[in-house]
Amino acid sequence: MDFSLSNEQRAWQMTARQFAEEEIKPITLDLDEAPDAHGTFDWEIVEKGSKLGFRTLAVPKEFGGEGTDYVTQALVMAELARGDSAISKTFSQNWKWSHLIAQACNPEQKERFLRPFVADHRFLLGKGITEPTAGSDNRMPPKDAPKAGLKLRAERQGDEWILNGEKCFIANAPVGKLFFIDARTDPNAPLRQGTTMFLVERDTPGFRIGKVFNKSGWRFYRNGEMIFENARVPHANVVGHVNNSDMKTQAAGDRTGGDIFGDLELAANALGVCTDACEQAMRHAKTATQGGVPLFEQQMVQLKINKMNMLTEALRSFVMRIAWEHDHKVHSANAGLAMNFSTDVIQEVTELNLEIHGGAGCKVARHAEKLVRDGFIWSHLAGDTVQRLKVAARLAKMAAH
Amino acid sequence: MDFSLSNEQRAWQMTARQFAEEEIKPITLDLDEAPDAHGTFDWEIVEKGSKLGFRTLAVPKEFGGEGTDYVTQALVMAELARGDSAISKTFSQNWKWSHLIAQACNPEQKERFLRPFVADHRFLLGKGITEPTAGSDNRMPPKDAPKAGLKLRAERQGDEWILNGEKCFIANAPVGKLFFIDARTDPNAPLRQGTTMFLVERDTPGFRIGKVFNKSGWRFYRNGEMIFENARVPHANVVGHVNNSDMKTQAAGDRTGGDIFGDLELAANALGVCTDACEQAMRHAKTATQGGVPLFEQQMVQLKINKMNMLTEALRSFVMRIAWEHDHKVHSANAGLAMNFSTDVIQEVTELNLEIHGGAGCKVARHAEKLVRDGFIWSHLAGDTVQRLKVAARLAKMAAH
Amino acid sequence: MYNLHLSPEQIEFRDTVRDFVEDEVKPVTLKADRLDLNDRTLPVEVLRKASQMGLRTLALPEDLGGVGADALTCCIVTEELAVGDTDVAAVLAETSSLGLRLFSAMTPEQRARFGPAFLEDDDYHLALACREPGDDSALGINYHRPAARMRLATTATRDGGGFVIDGAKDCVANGPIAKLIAVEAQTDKGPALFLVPRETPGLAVTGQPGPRWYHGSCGQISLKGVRVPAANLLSLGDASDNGRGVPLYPALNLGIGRAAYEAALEYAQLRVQGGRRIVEHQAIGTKLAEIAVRLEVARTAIWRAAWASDHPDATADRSLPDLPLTTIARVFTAETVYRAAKDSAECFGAMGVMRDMPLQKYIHDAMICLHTGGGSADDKLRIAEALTSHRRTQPMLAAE
Amino acid sequence: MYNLHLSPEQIEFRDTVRDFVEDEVKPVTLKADRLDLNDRTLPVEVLRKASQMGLRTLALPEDLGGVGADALTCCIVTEELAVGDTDVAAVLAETSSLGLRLFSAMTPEQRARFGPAFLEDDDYHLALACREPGDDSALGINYHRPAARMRLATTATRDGGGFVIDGAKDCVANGPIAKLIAVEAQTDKGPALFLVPRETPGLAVTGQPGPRWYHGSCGQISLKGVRVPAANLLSLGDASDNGRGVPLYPALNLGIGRAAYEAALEYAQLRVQGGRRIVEHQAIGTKLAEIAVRLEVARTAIWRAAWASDHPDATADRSLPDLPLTTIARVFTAETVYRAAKDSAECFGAMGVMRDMPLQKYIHDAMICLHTGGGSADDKLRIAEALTSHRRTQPMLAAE
Repeated sequence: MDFSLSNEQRAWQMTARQFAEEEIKPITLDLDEAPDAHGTFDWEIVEKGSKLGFRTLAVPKEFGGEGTDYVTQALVMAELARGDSAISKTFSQNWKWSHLIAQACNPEQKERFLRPFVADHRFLLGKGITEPTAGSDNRMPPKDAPKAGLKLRAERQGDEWILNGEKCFIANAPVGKLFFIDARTDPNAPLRQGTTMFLVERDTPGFRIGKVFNKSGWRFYRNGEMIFENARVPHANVVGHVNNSDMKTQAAGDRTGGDIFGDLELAANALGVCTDACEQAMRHAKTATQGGVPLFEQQMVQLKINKMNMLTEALRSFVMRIAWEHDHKVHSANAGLAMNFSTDVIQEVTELNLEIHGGAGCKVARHAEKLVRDGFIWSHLAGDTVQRLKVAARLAKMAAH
Repeated sequence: MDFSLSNEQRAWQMTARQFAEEEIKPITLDLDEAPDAHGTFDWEIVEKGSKLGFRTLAVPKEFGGEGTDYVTQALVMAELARGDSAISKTFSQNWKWSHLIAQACNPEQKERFLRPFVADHRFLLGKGITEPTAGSDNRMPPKDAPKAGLKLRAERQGDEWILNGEKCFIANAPVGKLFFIDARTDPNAPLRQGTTMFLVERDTPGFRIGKVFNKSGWRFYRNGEMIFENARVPHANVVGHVNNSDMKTQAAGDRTGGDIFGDLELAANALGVCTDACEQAMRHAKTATQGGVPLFEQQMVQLKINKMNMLTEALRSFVMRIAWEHDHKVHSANAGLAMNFSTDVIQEVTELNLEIHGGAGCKVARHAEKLVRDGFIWSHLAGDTVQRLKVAARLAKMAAH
Repeated sequence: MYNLHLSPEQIEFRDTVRDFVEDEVKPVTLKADRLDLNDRTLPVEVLRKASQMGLRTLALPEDLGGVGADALTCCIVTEELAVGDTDVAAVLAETSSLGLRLFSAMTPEQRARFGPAFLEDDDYHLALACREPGDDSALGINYHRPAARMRLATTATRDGGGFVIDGAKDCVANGPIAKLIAVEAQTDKGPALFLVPRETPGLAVTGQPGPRWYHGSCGQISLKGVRVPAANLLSLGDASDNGRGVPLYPALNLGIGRAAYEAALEYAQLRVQGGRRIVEHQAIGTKLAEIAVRLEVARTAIWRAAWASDHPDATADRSLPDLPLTTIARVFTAETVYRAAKDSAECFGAMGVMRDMPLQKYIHDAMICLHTGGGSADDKLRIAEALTSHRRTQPMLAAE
Repeated sequence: MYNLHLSPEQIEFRDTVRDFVEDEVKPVTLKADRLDLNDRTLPVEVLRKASQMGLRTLALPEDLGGVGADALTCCIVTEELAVGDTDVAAVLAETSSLGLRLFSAMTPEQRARFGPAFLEDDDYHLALACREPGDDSALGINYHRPAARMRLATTATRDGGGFVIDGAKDCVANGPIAKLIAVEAQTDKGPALFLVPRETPGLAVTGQPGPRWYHGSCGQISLKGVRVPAANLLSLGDASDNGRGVPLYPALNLGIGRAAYEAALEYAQLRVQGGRRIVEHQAIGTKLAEIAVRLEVARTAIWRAAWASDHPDATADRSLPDLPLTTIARVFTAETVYRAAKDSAECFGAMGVMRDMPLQKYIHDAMICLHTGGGSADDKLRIAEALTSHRRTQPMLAAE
């Protein structure tokens, strides 16, 4: 048992902390309040962070990346999220898919895509699964409706595949240069057996970005529709095998018993937001006064601060444990449980922080209110009932062994 | 970062797990349902466990104990509590005070008390703080009421101290052989400056056990009144200095920034109960049926099982972290936070387990219902508002640094 | 029109029962010994006195010799009684509501046979035996799916001018103390209800085995060749919709919460810590306020459901929503009171868990309400079906 | 006696307003653009139509030219309006309730001066300016301790036959749109209230700066040498106990919850996942049931408080408890609706957080109700004081 960090881990943590404090915090509130969905993004911060290695943190060293372990990745995500949750996610979204390239792509694909990704500070990655009529059915294909799930169609024509259909709510869609796209290649087979994953470049003919979504929270984070109208993708861009897209839970990608990275990612990001909220709440409680007395003197404020810290430290313990478990290929349902837990924690902690900042009249603390909106994003990514049922199914499977 | 256990830690864990499974589980339900407060205790299980080292786990090796670290102690407490929470506490209550002997007693006292304690399998320890009119004021002496707190009076007469007064709700009182007793030696000073701690042996003249309390949960755990009527205690039994009883948060005892051991103890014990509840719930959900279909097929059962495991694994991560922090003398408010957290977790988890076992008619699953009663004990030991305010004060102090 | 004034009779009933509870019930039921789970003997003398006050025949119409109280009054009385003792409240609520239900459905001949004894004997209680061992009435797996129709294992076989009943019943409220039991059994024409006097040969009642997990009195009934005349067949008509019935059980549940809350509020004004009464600490004050808010709101929901059960026309004219208001009141009250009992107990520190103190009893009593029957999880599924107007037909009781 | 029938007029009002919301409000307010926090322009045309229906003068007595609706009806109307738009509901509730409060207190001369314009002009709104910048009305540190008496920084100095008012007010509901503003100011005899027409020289109104954190319209008022005749002094009498007033704000809050719930219930019956409508999944059904239970219970509590505010005699005769029922309804509703909005949004997946979809708006609207003013934490302390009958005297408004 050892909770201490290595020097390298500590160094990454400190670099990220400083970046969050000095570069992210000064811009985050103004970006959050930009009136339209396009004004919330900032290429400059992406470039700055990329130069420090945050964009390529998970790319193996042999391809020019930082090749860090999961513990380091968790630390960096949490520190960046202390500055801004969505900016942290914009970086880590690339790790998610660079994990996937490293795990699932063939050597030729790695050369073709990882090299340019590493070289270009504005090269962002994305993945398209969700469609207008298929959300949770992709995550947990129903037993009694074998044809449920995504509909985007890919048909082979010689050395190419022709893609037709639509994806929605796709992270990084409006800013990414390369996407993993799940498409139905056998419309008569169930989802897991009839879907193929393709690498689709931004400038693919017949592929375009549709609407850009404007979220209530995570406003920095770009999210959009993808429209495929006879989009032509070379066969060489098929990831793994045809009719076998489910890389992340199959042989090539599965090292941790669930999603390789996504569960940890959301939990670690939430941890950063909670840490920020705890600090803010304590600072406010010690400096703001009522009748000349610091708010902290009031029992109800103390109880809220206690609860915020209690949940945050429980989450921190859990996150660091699953990061270590990922590094050591421990099979369990823990990452999913931590992700579910992070939903409850980030929402409760940010809401308590808002309560502490609340009070007089019709005014709101901008920062505290932003964190609540960011926290609500977890509801559909990490803590909805489908995400919890999925983990429960895994628990039952583990218990059977 | 390393979550693996040493071979020695693993060995203690396995010994405790086996003992809980083979020795504790078969007797726990019948003892719990014994009609009166005296029928719930069993010396035989104490002796059996003592022979395996569970009673003296925290006594330094030089005095014949097991001298284990906090990580091991946390593991053993959790495993024993998987069998029965109160039996686990009966053992660990001795560690709590053997920590105190080791930290705060002088060499002569150690010889005089630790040796016989180690030698006798029925030698149990206890400590008396609470009195009928002084509970939370002892834990958190109020600034604006300096004389609040315990009233038991000790007056010096030559080489002896004469004790008069009453303690209540004292753990192990009816079965212990040696007690640490806090008494007022300067009635005009505030609590922290006017109290002295004494070692009081069971057969001290003028000292007797009053009423034995009958709790709704933790029924194995003996709890009673202590009555002092001109009880005569030798001056050689003063622990530390006169008018300076607060060993556990002062120089001699403070190694972790709070209670040495008690916070971890309750959190680790809760972890064991939760682990038991999770196992029971999964087993029941997979074996019990409705209309021929296992309960686990129902979404609401899955969501409950998910929540139980989510909270339990969060607690496990937190407990192991603070055990490690204790071993490494890391100063923080974490142990207190983990203890508060364990209250919320044990109650929610045991209640969900009862829900899963609920259902038809007017029948109750004995085991599931017992765990809820055991879990409610945390409300006044680990999770009441005073315990939470105390930790909040510590957080504020840490934040000031 | 909309009016929340209670009638002078309702207020008088409440005051009378409240005084009775203070003077006659609590001194018996709050004795240290009886607070322990292991000794919950029914306070027979208290029940007898309550019967003399009319509480045993509270809901029975006046023309049948009862008090003829409306549903709201019955709920008020049940809450007050439960503040003193849930067992007393449960036994009286069961007999009173069955009195209304059974005697209203009886033929004049049946009323003549059973009525006088029922009215005269303060120990005469009623029971309805419809649950069979192994029954699972939870919606669960059948949510939004058609449920299989259950056939009763207890049978009533025609034999000459009567029936012979064989079978077993489980979890029969008031079973051990009832002098008249309405037993549901399968006939060749479907399920039917039979009036079976306690002393009928072949009928045996035993207390419910296992740990105590009910309020009042509860038992198992075994029927072996129990012979009843055809004249004992009762035409009860359609089973009422339980989700819209009189919320007596939620009212009882609320009484538990009030007992816990009143104890905590009193103690918080006496106990001094930190140099002031603990009610003056924000933490305790807030806790008490949260309890009070939820209990107040629960009572409002219960009273609405009670009044609605007597006034289906208010749903028809859209003054009230077309929802199972009693189920709504039950699920809300069960969760509220359990939490209120725990929070109240916490104000007492270690005393909150001692078996000779009432707080642990209140928690246990509230836990029973939260978890008996299908529990809140099941209630919520029933409400969910009602929200989309998914109607379930209840099994009907056949009548000759 | 106890009766939960609504009057035919109440039901008609509800139906009329509900139709109005469907036909006239939602098409304007649920446009994608207006769902974004950054564009919450007041739908002036909608407000005008509502005024023509009588909703601006709803509470004003009939003999003063208003509709003369009782408190319950006002709450029903506010809830219905808020289902369509909280801003519309808030503006109308403020003017309607101030109409009752101010015009009832006016002298005949004042009524003659201000009444006709108020009645005739559909854009004529009212505001009460009593909050000063930096005011902290939270109980907080003063819980169970005597509060320091605050002195208003805004002053009214006698000058010849009138007064000159100087100062500033903050968070004035309806401030930016009011044509008549009642301003509280310190005179040499204590605080007093002055009727100040919008066009009075020296009076300036600006929209509330910073992120939007209110419903309706809100602003800051600056008063520099504002001269009003002594005849504009208003004798309002004792400030009413806010904890027992008309629960319009909780009713508005409930409307938000209902809008979210109705959207979720509809969507859950359309969206198919896992081969069946999501409402048929236990997890979604249970979530919807929990929302419905809490909203139903909240409405019951609000209606009780509304009726009670019109009927203090029901407290006197002990039909209702002597507690701040409006505060109780507010704190319960605020927590309930926030949770209901979040749970409803969750049913929509990613669509629940999109700014061109209504769910995120409902969450934000509910969050404002939960956190404005002192918030629920403060409400609970006020209730806690009431539980032990600790009475706080409100600052009084001086009258000549």
